[in-house]
Amino acid sequence: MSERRPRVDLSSAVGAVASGMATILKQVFRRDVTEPYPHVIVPPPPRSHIGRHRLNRHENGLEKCIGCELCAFACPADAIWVEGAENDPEHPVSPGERYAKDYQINYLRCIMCGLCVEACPTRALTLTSYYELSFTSREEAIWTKEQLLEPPPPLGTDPVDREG
Amino acid sequence: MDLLDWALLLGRVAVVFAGLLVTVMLLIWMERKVIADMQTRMGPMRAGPRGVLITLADGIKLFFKEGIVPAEADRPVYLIAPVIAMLPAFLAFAVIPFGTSVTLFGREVPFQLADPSIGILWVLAMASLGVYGIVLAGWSSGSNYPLLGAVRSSAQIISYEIGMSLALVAVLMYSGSLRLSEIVEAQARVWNVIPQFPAFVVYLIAGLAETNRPPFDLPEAESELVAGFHTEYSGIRFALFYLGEYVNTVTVASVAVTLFLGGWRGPAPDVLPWVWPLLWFLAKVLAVVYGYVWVRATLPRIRFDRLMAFGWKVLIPFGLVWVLLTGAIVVLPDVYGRGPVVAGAAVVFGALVLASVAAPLLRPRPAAEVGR
Amino acid sequence: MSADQVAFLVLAPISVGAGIAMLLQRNAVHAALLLVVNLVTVGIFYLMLAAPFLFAVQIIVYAGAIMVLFLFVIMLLGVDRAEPLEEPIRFQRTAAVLLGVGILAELVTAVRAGVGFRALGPAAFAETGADTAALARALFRSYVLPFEATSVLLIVAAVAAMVLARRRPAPATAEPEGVVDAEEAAPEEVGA
Amino acid sequence: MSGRATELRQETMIVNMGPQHPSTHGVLRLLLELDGETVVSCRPIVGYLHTGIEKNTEYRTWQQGVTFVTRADYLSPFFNELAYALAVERLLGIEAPPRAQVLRVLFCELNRIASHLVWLATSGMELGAVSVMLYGFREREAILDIFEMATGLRMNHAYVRIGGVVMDLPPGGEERIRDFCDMLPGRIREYERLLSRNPIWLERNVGVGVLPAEEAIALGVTGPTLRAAGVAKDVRRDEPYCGYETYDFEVVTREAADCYARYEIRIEEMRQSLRIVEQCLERLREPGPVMVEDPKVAWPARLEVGPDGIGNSPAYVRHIMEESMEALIHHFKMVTEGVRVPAGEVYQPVESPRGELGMYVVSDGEHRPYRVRIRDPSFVNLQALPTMVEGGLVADVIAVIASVDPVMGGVDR
Repeated sequence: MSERRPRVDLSSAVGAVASGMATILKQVFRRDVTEPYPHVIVPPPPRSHIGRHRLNRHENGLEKCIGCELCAFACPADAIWVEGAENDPEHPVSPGERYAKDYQINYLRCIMCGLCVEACPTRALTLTSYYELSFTSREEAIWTKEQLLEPPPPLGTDPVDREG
Repeated sequence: MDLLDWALLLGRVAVVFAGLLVTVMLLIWMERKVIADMQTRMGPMRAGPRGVLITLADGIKLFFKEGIVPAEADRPVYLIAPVIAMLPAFLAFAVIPFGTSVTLFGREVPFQLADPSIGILWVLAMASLGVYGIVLAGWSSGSNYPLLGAVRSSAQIISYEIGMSLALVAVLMYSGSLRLSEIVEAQARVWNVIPQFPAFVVYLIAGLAETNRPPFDLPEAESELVAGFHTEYSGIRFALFYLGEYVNTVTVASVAVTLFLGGWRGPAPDVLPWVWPLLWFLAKVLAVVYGYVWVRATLPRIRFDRLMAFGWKVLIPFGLVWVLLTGAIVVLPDVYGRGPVVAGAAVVFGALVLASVAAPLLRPRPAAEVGR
Repeated sequence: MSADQVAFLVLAPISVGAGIAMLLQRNAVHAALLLVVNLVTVGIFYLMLAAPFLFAVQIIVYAGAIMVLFLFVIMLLGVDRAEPLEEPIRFQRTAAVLLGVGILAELVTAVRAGVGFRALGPAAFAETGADTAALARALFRSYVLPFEATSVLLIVAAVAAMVLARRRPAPATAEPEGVVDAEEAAPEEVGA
Repeated sequence: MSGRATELRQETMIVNMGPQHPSTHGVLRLLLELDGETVVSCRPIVGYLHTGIEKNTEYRTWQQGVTFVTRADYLSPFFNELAYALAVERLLGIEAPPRAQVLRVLFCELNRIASHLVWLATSGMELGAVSVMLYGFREREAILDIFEMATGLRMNHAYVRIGGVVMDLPPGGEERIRDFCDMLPGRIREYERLLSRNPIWLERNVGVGVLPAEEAIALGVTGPTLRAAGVAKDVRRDEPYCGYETYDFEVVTREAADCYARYEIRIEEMRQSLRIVEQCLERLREPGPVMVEDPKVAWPARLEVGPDGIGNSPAYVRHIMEESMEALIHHFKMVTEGVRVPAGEVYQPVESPRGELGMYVVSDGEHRPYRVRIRDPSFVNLQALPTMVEGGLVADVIAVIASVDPVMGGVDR
């Protein structure tokens, strides 16, 4: 191992430390980058899909999901469970023949990659940036169809996550 | 000494103890705020207004945490080590004059717990005992990282104590007293920092090392030794180390203020004459600590072998030379009179300047330097 | 009973106890710690005898520096293990007993006779608080030659210790790991 | 007597640095044999972050593979995606449209800056310069914001797909990147003022962890660690991809082969990356598709942001559901089966921030990869760790790990 020792002479060392300290002091006058999270919530950019999914409805209240299971196929993490069924013509859940009888997303598996929404042929499934997801048990991490049909509340209002 | 004297003494001890605790609390908050400021962050914000109670919250949390004793630990030593680390830190503060005096119940109560003739030696003695806490904590944990931390720490503290003592010796020679109150008196006209600037610098650097503060925080060195000597500590015992460390910081800064920055002296209006010195003292201590935090924010951690080399090969020789010079400055005018000494000093100084200018010119240019 | 007496009555048993316990202690680190306790209590006795400078020196030098180095060595070399029981020097125990008795006798005689000791008492210093100055005057004026001789002796000893303990610089063909091999280190330089 | 003394001399201490340790970049475990503070031997032990990424890709379609490989070296996700996508494209015999190529280069170079900023931050932290850590992460945050704006995610974007990229830049994206390009050079100068001449930084880095060129080549080391030894090896220059041969940049080298040289190289590489980013922005003035047209290869998705979040655009939904039965069939086929890749094998390297990141992809002509092997530079560079640290001090181990900048996600895959 070749010995290469830095040559540090006093004046340049003192100069370097002084300029370093001046640089540090300059930062004092710079704007703080901290986001005081639960008090001030910086909205994520529009494309952001760092949060939970959402199942959508048509304007007439029918569900957009047709139970095709493409999202489950696309999911690389096997996080989605869809069980399709025939619509009852009298009380259709969705327009068309089929609907999702059961729809679950396991947020312990989900990796937020977004392939599911890219696969969805009806824009029934969309990804939101509602990132305040917290669970205390495995059961809670599996979201059911009813939960996913609820639009997410504004950020910072979930009582569980109040204090971040 | 009658009963009232005893009561006043006890009262002073209690007040100083509590005051020290509160100061430490504020100091930790201040350090976190200042360094956050320098890193464009906010720092603690939740506990109390702008997070001022964060230390209290941390303290309460640590108090209720489980204290774990490792199976490999040397139990009695392990348990007593934090106390040993903390006690000398508090004791050292006893001789610091942090104000003038106030008259209570017809007696004059000085703002200083004790003013022994050995003064500053007491501080050194306590500082040298403080290392036991660290060494024993590291050894008794029965684990490798703490042991390395303890070894580093004992070597570091012993080495830098010498540099620190040399800086102090220079001041003592200059002031002609060990008694801290007299040293403060002697700075009525000029603060020692001006005639004794080199000693001040040596003291500040050695002080950083003595208190294990960055860039000399090698006994802890979280990126190398995890947390060094207190890796295995938790709960209230960890809090004691933390407390001791910060009390040490206060003490080191207080000594710097007392010896170099004129102590509690400062311009004061006539209202409440005993309050102003206190405030001045506090302000100066905080200024020194601000400097320490600033250094912490700037400098990387030095490597251990370089730290020792710096202590032994730079700080101590420099301190020795400075002690010699101070001795000459103090004694020579008495012996030979003022004039010849000043003239001689001027000649030596001129020769030194000439030599330092000439030396680089005479030396052959070194080949490709590293780290341009 | 004055405060000093109370303090003495409390501290003296601790001091003696720590000393005895140190001798009986098998764990080297515990023994060193007990010695520290002993040194500190002795230091406090100095303080009570109005010799604060001696106190400071006792704490700084003995408790602060020397004992830390002791601990340092114990920790670094891991000497806190059982030592071999055979005695390297023959008749060690007999010699130790004889020497011990001799020193005890000497001490007793000396104290009884009070040879060369002049009892100044605390009062002589307490008035002026000038014990430091008196000590300095004694060391640097009256006895400056012995003082300097001692310091030269200490420096020689320190340098000699360093030379003896120094590792021989690794030979040019050092193995890649950079470890000094056991065989390469000559036995005599390992320090006795 | 001498017997006991030599016994003392030989006594070494075994220290496990990691897997739980503040400065091992995650879960690297180093078995250090110490003589005092001198490292006698060092054995890196890996595998604590094994995630089965390579194996998993064998059970997913080719397109799904992107979401796995992006997680290998999580500090340079775009590079993983790019290497994988390029490899599959080579097997398919296609090439992404020009605009997609430019976007790939743009994001890779931004990613390189982000990764080097993390390196700067962590090595600053590990050597005790805490402020540098926060400054590094602060500037990286700006890059992550750009990523989030463009891809919707801050890490593991799954943005580079086989045949192109999934989305074009959003409106206003270019200005945002341009702002960043204006901001960063000043910040880099600040880092240099803090570190480059700082005596302690020099002491910690100069002459530490020397790895001469022959040893580096013998151990397969690539990236800044190799270039620090004076070897101007850079995949972007040697085997250009995505049109790197048309960009103007320099391959930075240093001769000293120590930690300080690596520091200088990474700082300079950030500047070079900025140069490339600026050239990309120029080229982005020209509009164009970002995904190949061929419906048998292209991933069928046209994303659009609505009040309900992000999903397929209503126009696309109308197209496949109401207008074109063929499009719907392609959509279903692509999602369920994916693309069928002709049998063959290919090795595709890219220059990741840590060195040569290669994807060795084997296809047996099916809808899934037969094997995807990631040649991760962190893993290979770690081999050189013992050579660099043995004989040094414990503190040097930290400096060396920081200067090699391994990412355990990439090492263990």
